[in-house]
Amino acid sequence: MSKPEFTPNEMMTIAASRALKNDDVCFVGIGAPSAACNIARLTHAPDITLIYESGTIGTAPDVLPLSIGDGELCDTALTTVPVPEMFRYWLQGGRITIGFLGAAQIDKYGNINTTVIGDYDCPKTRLPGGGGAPEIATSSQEVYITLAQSKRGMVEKIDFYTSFGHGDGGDHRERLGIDTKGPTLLITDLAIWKPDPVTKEFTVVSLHPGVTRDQVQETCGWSVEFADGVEETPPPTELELATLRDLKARTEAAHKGA
Amino acid sequence: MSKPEFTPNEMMTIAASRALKNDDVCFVGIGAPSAACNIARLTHAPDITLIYESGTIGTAPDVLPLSIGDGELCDTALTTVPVPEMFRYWLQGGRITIGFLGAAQIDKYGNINTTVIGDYDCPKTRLPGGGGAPEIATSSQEVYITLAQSKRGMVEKIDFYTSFGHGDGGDHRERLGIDTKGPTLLITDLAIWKPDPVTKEFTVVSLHPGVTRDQVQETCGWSVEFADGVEETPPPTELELATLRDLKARTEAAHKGA
Amino acid sequence: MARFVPLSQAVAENLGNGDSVAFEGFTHLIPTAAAHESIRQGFRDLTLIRMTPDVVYDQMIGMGLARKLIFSYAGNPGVGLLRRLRDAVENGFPHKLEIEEHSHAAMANAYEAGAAGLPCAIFRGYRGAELARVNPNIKFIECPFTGESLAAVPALRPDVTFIHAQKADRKGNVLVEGIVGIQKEAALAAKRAVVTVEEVVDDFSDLHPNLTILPHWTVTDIAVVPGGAHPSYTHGYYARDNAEYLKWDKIAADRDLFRDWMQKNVLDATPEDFAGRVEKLRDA
Amino acid sequence: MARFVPLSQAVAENLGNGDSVAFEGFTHLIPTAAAHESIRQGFRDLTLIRMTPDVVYDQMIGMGLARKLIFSYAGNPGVGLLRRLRDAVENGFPHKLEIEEHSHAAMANAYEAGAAGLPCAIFRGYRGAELARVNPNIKFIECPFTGESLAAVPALRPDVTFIHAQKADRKGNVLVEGIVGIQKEAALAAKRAVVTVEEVVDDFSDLHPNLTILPHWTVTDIAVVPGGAHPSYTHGYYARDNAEYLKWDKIAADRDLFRDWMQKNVLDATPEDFAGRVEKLRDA
Repeated sequence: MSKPEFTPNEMMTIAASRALKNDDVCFVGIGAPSAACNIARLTHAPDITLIYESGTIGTAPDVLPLSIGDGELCDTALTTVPVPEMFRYWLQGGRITIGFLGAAQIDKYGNINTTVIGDYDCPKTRLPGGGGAPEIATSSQEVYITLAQSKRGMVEKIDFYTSFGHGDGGDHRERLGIDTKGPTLLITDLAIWKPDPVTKEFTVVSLHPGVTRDQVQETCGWSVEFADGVEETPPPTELELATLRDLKARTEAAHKGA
Repeated sequence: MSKPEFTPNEMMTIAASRALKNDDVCFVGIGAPSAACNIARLTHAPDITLIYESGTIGTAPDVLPLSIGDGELCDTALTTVPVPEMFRYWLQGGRITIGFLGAAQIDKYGNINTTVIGDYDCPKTRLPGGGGAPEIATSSQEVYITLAQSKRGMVEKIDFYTSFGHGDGGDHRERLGIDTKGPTLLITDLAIWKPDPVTKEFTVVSLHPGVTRDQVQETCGWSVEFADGVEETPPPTELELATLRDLKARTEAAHKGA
Repeated sequence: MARFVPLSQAVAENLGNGDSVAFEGFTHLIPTAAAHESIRQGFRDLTLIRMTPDVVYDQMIGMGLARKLIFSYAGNPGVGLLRRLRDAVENGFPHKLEIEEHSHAAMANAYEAGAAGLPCAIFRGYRGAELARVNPNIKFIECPFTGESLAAVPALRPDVTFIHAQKADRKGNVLVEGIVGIQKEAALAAKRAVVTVEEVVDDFSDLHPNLTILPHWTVTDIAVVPGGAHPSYTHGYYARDNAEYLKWDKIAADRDLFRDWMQKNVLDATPEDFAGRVEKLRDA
Repeated sequence: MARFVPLSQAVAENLGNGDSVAFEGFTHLIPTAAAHESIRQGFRDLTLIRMTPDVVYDQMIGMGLARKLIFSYAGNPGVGLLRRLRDAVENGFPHKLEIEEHSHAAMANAYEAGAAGLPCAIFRGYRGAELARVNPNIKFIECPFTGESLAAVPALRPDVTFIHAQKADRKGNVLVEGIVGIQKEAALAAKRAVVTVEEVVDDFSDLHPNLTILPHWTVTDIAVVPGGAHPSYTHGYYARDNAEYLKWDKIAADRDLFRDWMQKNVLDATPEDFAGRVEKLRDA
């Protein structure tokens, strides 16, 4: 078999999908997380439970939703609950194994900003805000983050702490009384990162095929740490790639409308 | 038309039913309140909304339920909600116009005991307890009470304040920050009572047909006040009586089972 | 992830002496078969939690399983008192029973808080009510915005919750409908949730999207026990046996009569006996 | 008790300048027709409340109706930013906009508390989150049993809530199904609740007992507006017009383009126009 060609973005989505297990209960953010979660469901994790904050539990959409509340999510869900129940019984209740978030800005400790660029009261750019993320970040048993690398997105200091990751690192979460693990995985278009067990700084543990350490550093606003034995991410399989591309094509056709 | 014969208990239920209006939203206690509410629905108040604490909203049972959660209540309800929602959105939310309670013991200020006879820690008789009543008594816009008169039931001092009425009388409710009216009507098998506007002591405003003041006093444990112009309760109409007896007969047959 | 097991195994592997346990069901869907199985297995020192203790807790208390009772209405609904419970509270028979008493609103909020992962619930309750004097687990806090005094109770987090439901699908998802009561909250609030069901179906694919469903990953074990709620009822399957509730009042009034009844109908019986008990109550 | 009235009357008689108002709908069932009618009637100084302000609040803010916004996610879901809202926050155009920003969990709990008649909600939230620094309506209280610090927010009690629903029966009871979002809570929390519906039916007698229904005595007014949620959708009636959401990103990016679009599609339009907009989105 010839090796399939793939884009960095495809590699990112597929690497993220592989991190999800068949018995995970996943609170799915929109965008890259949604694609990754559904690829997992369509490949190695058919029984994964996907939950969107609109209240849809155990959903299995045929196309990716544009919003977190598209009709497809309800049509294919095991059940759909009111939004207060979603945040109380399911998220705050501790039943989510993986909260899967995107980010506009992130720092090396997995703290996320999706609120403002610049000052809160007089912002340069007003972003959408936190939505479900502040509590997804602290009530999910673990948090996975995915974003495409850039110096604007991966910064030494974020402008606003929308969602708490590991704070200043170390035992900062424990000191705030937060009893969940927080960000345990960061998947970018170039690499897979995991927090250092002690400092909690995100550290590159695997480079995607063909990616160099310099490329990772050049697209990251902080000085990157690499693990001792950095691995190479296995390239997408033909099945993974075909599944992703089919999903994207179906999705694009559906969102363009009649 | 000849005057129909009726029992004091029938007069009590029918007098209570007359106090309910077509647009009332009534939280129905089991027993005498349930009969009165359903007679109202079957006679002059066909659109009254009856709510039982099992979560059934807008129910219209053909036979009286034995419990507050008989299947008939759900089968005939507009909708059935979970019990936490019942107590939060519907009762605590202030949407109940009339909370309709029975009582084991009551004092002249409409305070109710359904918890213990004797000392709480070492009771002579352990009664069922409050159930929904403590919050029905304070969250309903008004409270109606119905019970058959007896010196054991209508006492100078109740053994336990299960549900707060007018406390020691006067503005005691306001002083506790309770913003609802509390007990505004007491219907017994002998008379109709209303609280004095100032002292809040229940005062006889109407005697059922043929009942004397002495009879009321002999079956009541406190010194009874009578209003200036005590009226006579109109006797049950043939329709009211037939409706009540039909309902009771259907109910008895249903509860005896196959 | 839910396993399908016989009721005897579900009870043996989920309940233990000294556990706090809720057998919930608000008149509808009372898990009688699970309670009877617990009596047969002879547990001790249980903390029994339930809004409406009802006949099954009268039986468990009368048989000496309970150390403590957390409740809000200890009556035989529409019939009268629970006479075994009274005998325990008034006379310490068969032994002393500790009680923690609440209102329905408090218990409902406490289960809800348990399901929601909170340590406590706040509500507008117990105003002028004397339970606040005798129950140290009723406190008051101040609203930080208005200064209003609000009642607070600790969340309920049973070690085990038993409920009865209409059906499970083959994956172990559980459907509850009709008077849904407090069962979803009681199951989600518990460390372990055991469900008896009337039947197992292939899937739920034709159901309304907003029905009350417990996903299979919230359920520990499922046992199929047709009729398992009797003398309570299962909406869509069989009616409430009101005559049995009326009869219970006489049985429970006498210690010997009670003991004989329990021997015959519980200790010498099996979960399979429930199907026969509801035969005449199924929809004609 | 619900009245059936034209939408223009329902808006005119329930909304007023300076009111706090929620047009709720969590992606599904957004009451677009009611929002457009409010724009046509030219209200001012509104406090707009909504978890996901979305396109309709972008329009209302852009047209200058809003003095303040209470919200938790100000994006065009799946598309990007809300450009009229940005223009107001970043540049004060068309005028300054006060904002009170929360998380979804906080807003959901605050509506729930409003429906439940409580002055505030408590939840396990905002831990380490900087919104607690910039929003004075986020406070922390101590659990009186465990000492844990819990977030508290004031209950939301809008003067008026507008929602869109599938149908009403002739008495004015309202049915909501599918993604039910926060609508029931938003309606029950409000002083006045106005519902637009796709249709009126004789009765609900064949429905499942546990569906989400607002009894007629909780609803102030009902207006029948087929298609009234477009470009959002109504489960069972027509699909979400995702293409319109994608298009909005371009329209809202330019002040003049926005103004022209609003003139043509809102100011010069009527509630009756919505039916035609969803024609192609109805289930084939």
